[in-house]
Amino acid sequence: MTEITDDIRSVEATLFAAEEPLTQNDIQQAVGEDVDVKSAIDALTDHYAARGIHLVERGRRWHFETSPDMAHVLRREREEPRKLSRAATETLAIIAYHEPVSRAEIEAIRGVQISKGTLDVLMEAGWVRPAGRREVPGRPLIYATTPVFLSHFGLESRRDLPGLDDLKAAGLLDPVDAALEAMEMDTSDELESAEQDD
Amino acid sequence: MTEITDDIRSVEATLFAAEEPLTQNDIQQAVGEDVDVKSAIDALTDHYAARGIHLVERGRRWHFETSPDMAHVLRREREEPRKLSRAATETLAIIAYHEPVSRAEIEAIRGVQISKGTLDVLMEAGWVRPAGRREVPGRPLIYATTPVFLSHFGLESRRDLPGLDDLKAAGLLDPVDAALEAMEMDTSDELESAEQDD
Amino acid sequence: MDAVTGEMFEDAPEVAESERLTLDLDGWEGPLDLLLSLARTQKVDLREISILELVEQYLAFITDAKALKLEIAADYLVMAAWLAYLKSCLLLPKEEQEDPSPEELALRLQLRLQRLNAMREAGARVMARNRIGRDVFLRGAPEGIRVVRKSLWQAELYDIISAYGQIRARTEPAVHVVALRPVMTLEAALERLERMLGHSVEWAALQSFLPESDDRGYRKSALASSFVAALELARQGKAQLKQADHFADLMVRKPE
Repeated sequence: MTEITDDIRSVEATLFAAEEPLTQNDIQQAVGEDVDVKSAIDALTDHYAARGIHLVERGRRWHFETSPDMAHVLRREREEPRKLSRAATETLAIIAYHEPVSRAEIEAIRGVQISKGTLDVLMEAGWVRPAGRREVPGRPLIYATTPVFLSHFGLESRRDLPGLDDLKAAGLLDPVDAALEAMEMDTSDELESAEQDD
Repeated sequence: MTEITDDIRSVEATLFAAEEPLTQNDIQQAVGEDVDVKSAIDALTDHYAARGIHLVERGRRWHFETSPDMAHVLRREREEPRKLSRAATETLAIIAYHEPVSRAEIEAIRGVQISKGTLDVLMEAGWVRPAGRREVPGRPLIYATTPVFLSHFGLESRRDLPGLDDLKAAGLLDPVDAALEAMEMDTSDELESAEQDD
Repeated sequence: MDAVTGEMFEDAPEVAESERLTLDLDGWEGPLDLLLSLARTQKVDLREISILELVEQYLAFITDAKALKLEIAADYLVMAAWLAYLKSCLLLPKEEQEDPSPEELALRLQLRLQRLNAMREAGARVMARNRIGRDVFLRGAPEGIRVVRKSLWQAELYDIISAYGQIRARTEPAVHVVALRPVMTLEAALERLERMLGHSVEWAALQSFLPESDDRGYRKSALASSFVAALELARQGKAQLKQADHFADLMVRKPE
């Protein structure tokens, strides 16, 4: 076990007292220049892995949270977070897996217009933010997820999105046009090879 | 060191997530009948004694708090350069030229009222200090500049401030007069040309 | 709204055909959503889905809904029309097909269904993660890290000095310095007129007593002052005045 140094103790205290997840820089500013924050974070992450509280990284920010296997103890008498509508859930998934993505692109995937409230709900929750404009005619706003989204859903980064790699590999995150083109190329390849076989 | 049991872990998580200090009974209700809460609390108190967070008892209620020697990480100062407002600059100038001077006198010279905040800012900056009271009815506070004021502005003494004659010579005192004169000249010119037209 | 109807469907995906017809069409989020729901009832991988069969199901569904006099949103009908067209194309002999081929259109529809389905499942998986406030919890009563912002006030000596200059300039009673103009004062006119009258007993126009000058202003001033001076001298009995007519020359002489 790592020895408990004052460096570790001060990073521990800072993260414990913080009201929101902290970046490494935030922590450095709190504890002072001389502290090796990264090693302290690593030591703390190790130490707490076995305990009822964990130190976790979410979108390059760190915070303490209770261990997931303690949910049954803590869930009692607590209100569940409001359940998200299907429209909002799908919209959130589309933004998270495709980001940054415009409203028109979201609508193309869902095959239906997004009602105004849907994006509002996601932005109000702090999970989605406008992320500039796409430089195409009309300069549509594009949306992306936030660090709050990552921390709320326990994702260290977007790469942790469930099934992201599989979806990518299957081309399911590509637009239909791109997918069709790719398929045609494959088909013509096959045809060619078939012809060559003749 | 005590082995980390699920009992200890659940008490740990419960205390961590609690919004207020919990009695032993509160904890018992949260974690269930079967848990030996008292031993868990003792084990946790021991464990955290050396860390950046302590488990402490206050009036038969337990809660986590940051270790007292880590208080400095909870409160840190950050200096932000800010430009002095116009009102504050003028007030400072009047105090520097007329000290010691009461608030009413400053207002009389400025021709505009000053807010309490203006003097506060100057005192916070360390440039102005209360310098007793004027022995007149109402005994108003009087203000003067500080040695910090002199050193900040590179002055040996207040006598180094340019006098009215210097200000006049530098063109800092007569913008209003100059404007008036220019106006009069214009008017007489117009009259003359009008006469010549006759 | 969406949540309730959406859950209704997801909780009971295996409802019998007749029951499902009683569901409000609002339960689906658009025609693509309805198509995906129908596709799932084929219980095959979406990549293997029979688009022709799906089209049949959709058209039947819409026909039944019409028969039940349900309100059907326009976009469902547009999709129905398009699917009917697609179906007819798919049934035509290959040679008579135009570009894009019905196969491509069907493939596009299939790809869209796959994508929507992928996002629906991804959304469900995201929602099922350990979520803060449901599965994991943050510290209930954090002390908070306070950043005490201390202002570092900045000002230059010049700011102070020029501010003071402006206050003085603004608040000093405005002193109007009237530039000295070339004028003949009444005293000067009196002295001059009296002195000049001493030499002459002839009537002479007042103008002739005025000093020579190129300055119009000065000449006017001299005229006005000399006129008043002439009146004063007449009052004192030191001059006589006469005027032949209105605006005629004012004649002056020393009394006899």
